[in-house]
Amino acid sequence: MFNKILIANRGEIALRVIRACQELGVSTVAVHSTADADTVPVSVADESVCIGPPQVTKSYLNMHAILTAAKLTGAEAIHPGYGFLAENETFARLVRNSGLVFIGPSADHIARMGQKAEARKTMKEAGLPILPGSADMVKDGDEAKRIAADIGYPVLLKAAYGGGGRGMRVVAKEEDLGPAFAQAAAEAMNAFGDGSLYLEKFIERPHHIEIQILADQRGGVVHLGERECSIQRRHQKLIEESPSPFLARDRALQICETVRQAIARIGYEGAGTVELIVDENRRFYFMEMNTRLQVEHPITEEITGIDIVKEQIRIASGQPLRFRQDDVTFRGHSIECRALAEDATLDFRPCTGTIQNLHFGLGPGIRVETHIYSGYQIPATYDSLLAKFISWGLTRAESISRMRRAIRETVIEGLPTTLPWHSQVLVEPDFVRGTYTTHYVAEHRRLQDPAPATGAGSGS
Amino acid sequence: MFNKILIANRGEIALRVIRACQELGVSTVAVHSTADADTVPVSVADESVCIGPPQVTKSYLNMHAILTAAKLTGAEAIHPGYGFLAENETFARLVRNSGLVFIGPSADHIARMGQKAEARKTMKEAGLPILPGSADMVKDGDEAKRIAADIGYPVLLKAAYGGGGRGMRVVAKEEDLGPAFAQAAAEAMNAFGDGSLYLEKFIERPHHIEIQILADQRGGVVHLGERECSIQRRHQKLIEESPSPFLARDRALQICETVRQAIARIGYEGAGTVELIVDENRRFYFMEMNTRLQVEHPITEEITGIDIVKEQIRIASGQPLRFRQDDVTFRGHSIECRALAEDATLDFRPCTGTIQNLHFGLGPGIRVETHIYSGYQIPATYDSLLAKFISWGLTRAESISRMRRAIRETVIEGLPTTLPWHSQVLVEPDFVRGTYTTHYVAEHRRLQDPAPATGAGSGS
Amino acid sequence: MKLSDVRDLLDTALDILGDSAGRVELADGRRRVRIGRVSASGAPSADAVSGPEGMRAPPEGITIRAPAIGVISLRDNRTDRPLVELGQTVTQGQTLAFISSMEITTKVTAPAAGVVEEVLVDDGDGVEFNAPLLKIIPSV
Amino acid sequence: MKLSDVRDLLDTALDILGDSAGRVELADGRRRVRIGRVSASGAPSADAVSGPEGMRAPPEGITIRAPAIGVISLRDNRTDRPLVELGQTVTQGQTLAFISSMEITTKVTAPAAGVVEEVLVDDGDGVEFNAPLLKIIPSV
Repeated sequence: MFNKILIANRGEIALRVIRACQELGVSTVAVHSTADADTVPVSVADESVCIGPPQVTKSYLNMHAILTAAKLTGAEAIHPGYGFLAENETFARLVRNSGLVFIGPSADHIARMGQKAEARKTMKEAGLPILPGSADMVKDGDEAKRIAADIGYPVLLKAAYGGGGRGMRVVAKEEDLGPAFAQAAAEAMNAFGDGSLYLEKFIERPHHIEIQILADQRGGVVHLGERECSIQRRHQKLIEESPSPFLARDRALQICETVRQAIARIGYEGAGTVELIVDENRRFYFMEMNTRLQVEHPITEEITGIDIVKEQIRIASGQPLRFRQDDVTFRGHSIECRALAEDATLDFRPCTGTIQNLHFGLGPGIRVETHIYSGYQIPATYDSLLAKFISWGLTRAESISRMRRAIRETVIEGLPTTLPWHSQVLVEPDFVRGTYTTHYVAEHRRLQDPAPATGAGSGS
Repeated sequence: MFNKILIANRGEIALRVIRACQELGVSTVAVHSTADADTVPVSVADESVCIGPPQVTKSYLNMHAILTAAKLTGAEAIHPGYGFLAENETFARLVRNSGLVFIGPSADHIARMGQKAEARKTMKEAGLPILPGSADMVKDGDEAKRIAADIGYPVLLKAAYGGGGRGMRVVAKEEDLGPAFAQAAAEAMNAFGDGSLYLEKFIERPHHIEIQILADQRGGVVHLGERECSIQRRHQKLIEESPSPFLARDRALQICETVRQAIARIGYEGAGTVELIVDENRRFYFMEMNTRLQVEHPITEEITGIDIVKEQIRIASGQPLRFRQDDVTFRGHSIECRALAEDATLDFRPCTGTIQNLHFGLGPGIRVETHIYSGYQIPATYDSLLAKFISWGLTRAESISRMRRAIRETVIEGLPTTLPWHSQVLVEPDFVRGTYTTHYVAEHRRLQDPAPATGAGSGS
Repeated sequence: MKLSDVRDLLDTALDILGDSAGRVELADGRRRVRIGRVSASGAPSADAVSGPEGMRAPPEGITIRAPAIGVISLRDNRTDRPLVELGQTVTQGQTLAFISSMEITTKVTAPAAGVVEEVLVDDGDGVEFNAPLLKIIPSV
Repeated sequence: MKLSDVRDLLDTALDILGDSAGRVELADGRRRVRIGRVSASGAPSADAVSGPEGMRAPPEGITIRAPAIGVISLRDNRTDRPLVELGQTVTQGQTLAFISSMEITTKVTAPAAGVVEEVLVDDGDGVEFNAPLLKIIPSV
């Protein structure tokens, strides 16, 4: 085991990693920007080093500064958390070339999974289904029709260099494909200066489901079940749960096992998450792999009892996994609500401010992961995550009721947060029944209406 | 299920019960003394009623005031928490005679278990071993020798009307019994005006181990494992853990099953705890039964995943247990540290004060049950429990390391607490090895020494 | 919602909806509820003592609080007549109300002689321990 | 323990143990460590400007902070001579120190002309970003 680990991150995840190190008896170095000098991770770590000004490019993304901090403090390994340099192959390589240990997968794995096309190719070869579609750009309407006939309607036309829905068309039947192709190509040309289009199978009611993996340096690979992450807006997750209410247990375990075997084939090391798109018929397709810790890892920890961060560190130090797949058991249900410094009534507009009054509803089955405190000033420079509320219950219903209760008791004053929105979701019938897809936030815009005077925190 | 429950208690346990009610969708009535008007349970409950002045006899022990509050608010059931009226047979009877439900066992069971001799007789008949000894007072040295020969040395002579060690003698062999009897009798006569003595088997290295029971109204009885509660001072527990590090799993389950069957035989209903004394050879003897929720119930909840308070309420509402013994699974290890407003360096002298600065170390595997907040004034009138820290880990070592880390991060300013003492225990070798008995606190008095300047909170 | 919250809410409602006597009646066919703030019309107001000799502070009212939780009775059990009226002068020890809690009845008595300035509860109300019941202006 | 804590601790230690020059030497056979607070003997003190014309505030020192994390060098790389001495007058833009971080070396220059009042680090120290390195009293 390492003697000293440097945590190349900030906020709640820096604190999470520091706590894991402390539990393992490992000393910690917190690096921070000048804006973060008075934060909890900095005060809790054994040592702290200021590495730069508030701008992330000069501090948390400043590889040389971080490596210098590691050298000056004698840290033996670097944990990147999530975001920032967590999936930066150059950093992973630099760390290793400096004689230090990067707590994460190899730079090669990071690189391969960082390129969407390469990642899909790799995982397809490893045995995972890929969303059917044109491997390359589609020449014209006729080629589109040939491919569509092969993969079946509906299909989705997507601008190759686009985003934000422009140059995008859902086509339900063959006779519409020609005109749609022309329109989408024109739109893409207009918007992005290039009319190239891809075509892929369109999933009408998609689920974003991801599988948590742990793999050691000796070929040991386990999955820790799945997470349902379909409640998102602008690709940011707002609520996650495990297990998924959409999958029967045998189907979920089947998918997890398939993913586990694929990961074993590619020789991956460390913690990782395989993101899948799952359609109405519970067919799944590989989308991408995150070669790092996920924000929502705690819900998996709650149901498996396994501390993923400590396992990351153990793996990086060369230890084999202490359990095989059969030893991993799943108990109960866990939900995460991400309390963000955002105003849901203003389309989740980020806000800043100073935490005036802070009280967390705790008690049975509630875990709060946060770095905020009363008097803490939320910097505009960084992301808007204030606190993660994680509930656990023997059943999904219990997990929901505990989350409601915890949020109702919680007070965060000084700036708007997403908790009033979360409170409304927690009593909304589609959520309570567990019948939701990635369209949930868009289909329930009324939950973003300003709350009635009785208080959105009221969970009853 | 009930529509409304009145909680006849205060502090952390009132909050605990209110939270359970909220999770079940049941309305709550908090009753409080004038001293407790500004407390968290009062603010979190749906309704609150002031029932009397600070003195407990006029408020929390005032049966008429509590029943009147229930009538005025339309509560259908009363949860007594622990302490106060929780084991008061008269109150249980009054509640039922008023047409309300007492969330607890029958008044008869409370009465029977409240009398030590009667409780032992009942449980002996139900199949539990009782500490061997004279059933009655011992006439003279000769009778003492006959009984001692029967139960085996060492034996303990105890003053019938005594306490505090006076009139008490441990006798290791027969030739010492005559003189010891004469001395103890004289001492007892001197101290208590009565020289009567009992004799019982002396357990040199006793363990206080208790078994958690849940029994429904239809004969369903399950045990939820044991708790090791040997770390006490003046019969108040300071640290509890489950499972017991002293018992092998098969022996523990054997004891639990024996207790479960005995409880089934006496027709008990509700949650209850059977306290055992366990000797060096893992032989166990029934000591007493607590016919209520225990302070330390959360550690059992952590390893079984079962919410004991909600089960109490379900049972009282007439629902059968939703699980059988085989459905109860045990995962990992849980420890509770009771943070008391007491100064361990002054022999655990109770203190009062105002919470100046409050920050709880949270994170994975940590649950804090507390009613305190920054600015809360600790009243001298009530007990000294500030917060319960409950840690969970997949192993005992992980549970300990998480507790250390949580306490190290915690700040409670404004008055002395027992946390510095707890921090020292958590790194003390006998505790870490799990080799301790009820003599632990007395045998480790040096842990009560004022902490060195580096801070007792340092867990490394 | 707590009893004190209800009280505050009603206070606000009366400000907005109350008639000249500060009362509101709500009826829904099945039930009729009258909410009223009892005004201190008979009691000497602060204005009444101002003037040339009015430099001393107005006499301070004593709030009489519930000595027990229970249902309050403001009437004489036998005669069914009010025990005290607004503006009435009472003597020290005079019975102002009864509070019944289960089988026990507690007498509420005047701690000093004075004039009943305000009655803060209605006959038959449930009251908490320490709830304000009446105000009297003590005789000087 | 944080770097700033170490600094505070050393400061206190120097107050107690330091010799007349404010220095302490610690040696344990294998290693020898010298800790010293560099005094501002050559710089004008507040006293020096008091007196009949001393009513204006003493000139304010500028603290020069580390523009990067790294190891500080206070000497000229080629000559191995100190880049600046206490009390020395420096010109704007003059090199005061170098900070090396991995392969990158950052120059620390004087933001204004003035007199070196205090050197807060020792040659070869590791310094955080923004750590105070030197103080200069700007020429008026």
